Amino acid sequence: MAELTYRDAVTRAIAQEMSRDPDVIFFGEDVAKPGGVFKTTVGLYEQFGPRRVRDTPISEQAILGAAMGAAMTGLKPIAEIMFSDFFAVCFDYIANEFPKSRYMSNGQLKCPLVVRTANGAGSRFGAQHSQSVENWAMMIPGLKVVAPSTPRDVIGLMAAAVRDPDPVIFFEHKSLYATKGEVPDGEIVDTLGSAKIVRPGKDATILALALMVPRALDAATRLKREHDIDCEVIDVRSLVPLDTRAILGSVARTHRVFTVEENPRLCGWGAEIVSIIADEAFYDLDGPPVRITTPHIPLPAADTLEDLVLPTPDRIVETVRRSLSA
Amino acid sequence: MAELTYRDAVTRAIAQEMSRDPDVIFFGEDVAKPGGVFKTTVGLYEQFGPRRVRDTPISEQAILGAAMGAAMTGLKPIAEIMFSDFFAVCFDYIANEFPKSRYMSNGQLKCPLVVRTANGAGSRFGAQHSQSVENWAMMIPGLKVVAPSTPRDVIGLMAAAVRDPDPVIFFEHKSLYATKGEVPDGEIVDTLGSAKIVRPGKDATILALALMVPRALDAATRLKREHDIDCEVIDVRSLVPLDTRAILGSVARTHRVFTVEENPRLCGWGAEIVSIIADEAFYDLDGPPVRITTPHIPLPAADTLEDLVLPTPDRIVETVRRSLSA
Amino acid sequence: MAKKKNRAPTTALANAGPNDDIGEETRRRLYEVQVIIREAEQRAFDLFLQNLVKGTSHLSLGQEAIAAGFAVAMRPSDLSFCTYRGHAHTLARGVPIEKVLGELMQRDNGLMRGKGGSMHLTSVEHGVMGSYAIIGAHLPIACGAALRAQYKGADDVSVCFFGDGTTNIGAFHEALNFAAVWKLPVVFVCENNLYMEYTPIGEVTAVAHPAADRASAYGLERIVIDGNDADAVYRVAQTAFARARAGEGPSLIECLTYRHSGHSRADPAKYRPEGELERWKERDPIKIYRERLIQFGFEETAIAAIEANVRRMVEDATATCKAAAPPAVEILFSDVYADGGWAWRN
Amino acid sequence: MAKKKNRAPTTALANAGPNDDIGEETRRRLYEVQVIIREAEQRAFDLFLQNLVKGTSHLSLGQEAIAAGFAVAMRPSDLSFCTYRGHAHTLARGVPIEKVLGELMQRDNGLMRGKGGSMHLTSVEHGVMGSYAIIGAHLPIACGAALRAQYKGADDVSVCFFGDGTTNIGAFHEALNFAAVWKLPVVFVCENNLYMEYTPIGEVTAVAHPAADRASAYGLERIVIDGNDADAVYRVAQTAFARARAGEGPSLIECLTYRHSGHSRADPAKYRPEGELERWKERDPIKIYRERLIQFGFEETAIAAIEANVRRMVEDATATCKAAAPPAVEILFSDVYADGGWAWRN
Ligand SMILES: Cc1ncc(C[n+]2csc(CCOP(=O)(O)OP(=O)(O)O)c2C)c(N)n1
Ligand SMILES: Cc1ncc(C[n+]2csc(CCOP(=O)(O)OP(=O)(O)O)c2C)c(N)n1
Ligand SMILES: [Mg+2]
Ligand SMILES: [Mg+2]
Repeated sequence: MAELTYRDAVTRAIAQEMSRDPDVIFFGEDVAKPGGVFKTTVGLYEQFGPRRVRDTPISEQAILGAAMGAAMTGLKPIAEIMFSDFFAVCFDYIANEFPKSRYMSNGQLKCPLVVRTANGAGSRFGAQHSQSVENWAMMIPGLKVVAPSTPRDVIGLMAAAVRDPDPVIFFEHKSLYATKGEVPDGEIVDTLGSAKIVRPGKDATILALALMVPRALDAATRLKREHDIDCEVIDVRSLVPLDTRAILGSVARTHRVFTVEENPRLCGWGAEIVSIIADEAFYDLDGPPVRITTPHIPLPAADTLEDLVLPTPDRIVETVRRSLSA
Repeated sequence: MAELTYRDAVTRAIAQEMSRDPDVIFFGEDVAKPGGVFKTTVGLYEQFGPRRVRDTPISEQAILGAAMGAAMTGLKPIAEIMFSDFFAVCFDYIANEFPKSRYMSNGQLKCPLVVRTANGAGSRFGAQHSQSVENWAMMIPGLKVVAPSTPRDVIGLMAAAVRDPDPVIFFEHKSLYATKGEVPDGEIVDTLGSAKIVRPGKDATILALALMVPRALDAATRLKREHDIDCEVIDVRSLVPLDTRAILGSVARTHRVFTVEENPRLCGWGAEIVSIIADEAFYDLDGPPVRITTPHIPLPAADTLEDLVLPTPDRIVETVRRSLSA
Repeated sequence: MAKKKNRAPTTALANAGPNDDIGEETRRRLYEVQVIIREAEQRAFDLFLQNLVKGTSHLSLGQEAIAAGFAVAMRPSDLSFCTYRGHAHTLARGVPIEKVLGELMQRDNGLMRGKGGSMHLTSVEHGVMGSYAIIGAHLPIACGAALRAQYKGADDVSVCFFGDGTTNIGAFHEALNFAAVWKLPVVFVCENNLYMEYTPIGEVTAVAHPAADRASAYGLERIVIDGNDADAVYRVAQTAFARARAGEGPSLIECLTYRHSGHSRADPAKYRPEGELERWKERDPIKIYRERLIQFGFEETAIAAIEANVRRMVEDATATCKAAAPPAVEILFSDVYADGGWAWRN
Repeated sequence: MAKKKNRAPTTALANAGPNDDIGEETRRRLYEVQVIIREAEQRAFDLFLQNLVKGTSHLSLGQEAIAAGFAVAMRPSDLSFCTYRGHAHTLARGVPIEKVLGELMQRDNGLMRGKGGSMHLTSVEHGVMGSYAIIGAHLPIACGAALRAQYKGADDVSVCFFGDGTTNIGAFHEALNFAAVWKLPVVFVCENNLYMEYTPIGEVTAVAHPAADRASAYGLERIVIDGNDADAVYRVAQTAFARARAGEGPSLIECLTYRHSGHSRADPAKYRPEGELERWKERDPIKIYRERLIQFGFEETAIAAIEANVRRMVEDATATCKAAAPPAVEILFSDVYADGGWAWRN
């Protein structure tokens, strides 16, 4: 057991997989010699050398396209896209190439790769460097999509992603990089597609992802303490595959559900999960399923403004309390 | 009154707006001299000349970027992206530039433009030329998003889109181009953000868009005739702004709701609307809100396979009937 | 990484008689492959007229020498990356005609059993690593396959075919720079057929030679060849492959050619100036190559035998395809993920 | 559309004495603008150390001559398109220092009242049509503004600034070709400061001059200048603007320069080889230009007065910003749409 930052967990995760499998290579902008603009990959270049850890030009399409070609022919590339907002300049690979090649070729082509990226707000970077875009990936058939909230999950899910035979989009959260958590020694390998009940409870289910998980936990503690409302908090962890069994199971016990998501409101993962619950667990529900989201606006840069838009423990507490007493 | 194809309605709509406003220009790949690969813009080059109607290189980023720069500085560009699947090669403009510039500049910059594109399946073109990607636009704050289902709406909504001071993504449906409808003479101007009840009914609400509208209407006719179920069919028409008033009003009357959407299942507009209804009209609902969608897979090319995946009148009838008798 | 070289346009070697660098057997094969493409594509067009080819399709009639010249110069381990206009390149690698026609007819015997369609022909066992329908997308992908070869110390080359219009999209630029910087064993083949879809390439391109005039932007040699002469294509391919295998990095080759048919099945190609097609038909690659064979001493009967054999193959393939069933319904949900299925939830 | 020209590298004119083509008043202004940028940016750095600048920020210390040279050559109606490293270009157009510092400090008095942040400085009234933080995005946008000028018969020029690293992204290529084909009045200015973020540009670029060595790919003249000499910048700008206004189309100009600070506030720039910064500081554009003024007969006192005045402006601006309130909460939901609001539903 050691305490590790989420940032260092990224490095350890990649190192774990590169040590295990010589076919794992890693590249992206400023990731090798500089160690990454978020310092998530410091030392990998020194450890694994210039053949396996490479700095690329500012060419996101080339990065993802090359990852795909390498994956298709036998390697297991990990590609970094520096900020998830930049998916927009290489979206063809994410939307049209990675996820469709196996299907279109009737199973002839494979695409075992990982795209890791820094997602989310909180750094006062403004509208083009702060977005949460998990739904951009979730909406595309053929991808797998994960977003860890703890250092331990970073390692376990990264290992699962690298070993997975399908394309996995791996969302790290910028505002979690500096957070710490206990991490067991030795190899850690998790499985994709399993949610985690991070706080059991009986009065309502709160579903959260990434940075929203600690906030939901915070809110749950306060809801219990201040309002005697006992919430179950589930870290969704994996949007595809989605652990609907865990989610529906929880709703069947608590009869109320709240999603807490950072991406702007329309067509987010919260909408998907709420729709599944509304359809499949309609008669389990004692009240409306409620989404707590960032409002549907671009993100402001100013700290005082940015702090107002993301869901906060306060907002979660208020929403749950009011909804349950309605 | 004249009968017009949806295809010719596109031409007439653009011509109407270009005749009205000399600041409207139109460009895209093979749109000018060739008249468009779907023949939607035949004659515009001849009518408005090479200054206003232009063929571009295969450079979707340049097309949308140029449209934005022109819009910002005083023109009202209509840009064509040949297939909506190609949004993936120019997604930065759709996701990060058009919709954020006004906000980031605190209102200094404007972006009055229209991107029109051929959306949807039915042509046996396979996974990269058949997608329905309305949700790619709906999920981005700052855009407006429309998708007409009739020739008349093509003209009215295009006029509204061109006259709108914000960026509008205009989804035409490939499989509707050859369909015909009555269109009044003279100028037609609609408003963005209004849904249309295209068939009143009392037992359930069916929400549909674009190609799914005639299919929903077909299904409603059969549901009435064969099962005595009286469905209200709403053509959503505009995803942003969304006419939640019309939608919630209908659900308040019918107490059941079904969405019929062509895009793959996860995070579609159906999920958004179902989530709104589940939250805001929970106590109006007599049973689960149900989404009828294309399954979450890439689209197959073969006619026999493609015909199995899109929602059909059969599938709508079956789903509604079974759900209402559950 | 930057480097400079003296550059001179590459010209095809003059033909040097029967014992020249190409040789009889290779010439026979170059001709045969061109005829296979020609006959199979013409059949595809006929089947389209009979409404038996569904969806779209993009023929390479008139451009056969390029696919043939490169494919014949390739080793079995080399990889092809094609476009929607990829029937030719797929056939040239030895993929059975019936598998290609079957896919165009969207039958169960097709290369991908109808799931991909004519724009996505793929046959991994023949080194055809896919056909891509989003302009430019496969150039970076070919870089990745080449990166794998370089990484593994394998000596295969990735060959990436695309059109003149493709040189104006961003992915082209990114791929060329990327390949040059990492010295990847990839060969970029631009088939300049003078048109994007219906728009003449000159109207939308800042330079006369859309690929070759960009080569120096990536520190590469300027190469323009006669794409209707299979010998010239074969020779330039050999040189580029040798360079790639020797670790000297990518090549960008512009092949001048012309498509005899429209852009796709929907296109009557009315935008062509009068006489243009006719002039190019005089330079029909198959006509040129047939004359070349005669000139090199091939017997008329031997040539006719090749042609007859191909025609028989196309007949057989057509019969097989017409008799083939539509795709099995079960495959609709197969192979989204590597486990064979499509489950996105438990 | 293709065209060929004899090309020769452009070199700055030799200085021709006090009555040369630039003249006294312009020189004074060129110096003043450079000093404004230098002092305001250095202040931004100090404020960052005091934790008063939030988020990120990207300084142009050492690159001032480029922003100054172009801005002074521009007419008020000309338009600037900048990047996240755009404080310099924004200040150079005459935007008040306090508006820029206010935005960096995310105060209500900022250019965009804190909604955009340091990477998105915009001042439409000064012709600053935005700063763009996605690499390459603004090159096509600048084309669009130029298209409007061409369409309207206006004679303004769109000037688009970007770095060496930006030349490797697809949008660069698309924009250059697009501008060349349509002969748009746009001037592309590549500030080659030798690094993308932390990676030397030579390690990721196939040619030695990332912009200039690509010019011929768009039929453009090859232009490389000393970006630390404001006179050279001013002259090349004048030539390019005249070309643009005369309907002769775009220019691509590579300005060689160096940034004295790290890439952004988080970067100590340890990746630089020993001595590199020192060597470049000897070629500090402000030092160079101060010497130039003396050489052209400016009085030391006149120069000192310019400097003192700028310092006072920066002091005043700092005081104003420190006293300014944080952004009003109401603006959070304003100006998503043109109606001033954010309503996506009724
Ligand atoms: C990104 C993208 N834009 C546009 C298209 C539509 N399109 C298909 S083929 C084509 C023309 C391509 O021209 P060229 O590269 O010269 O190839 P050719 O068809 O002549 O072989 C276009 C514009 C596309 N498939 N992908
Ligand atoms: C599409 C995209 N990719 C990557 C980045 C991250 N990024 C910001 S600045 C930068 C380096 C840019 O280098 P250059 O063009 O030389 O400009 P400079 O910063 O040196 O002025 C990078 C990679 C980005 N903002 N956008
Ligand atoms: Mg072509
Ligand atoms: Mg730089």
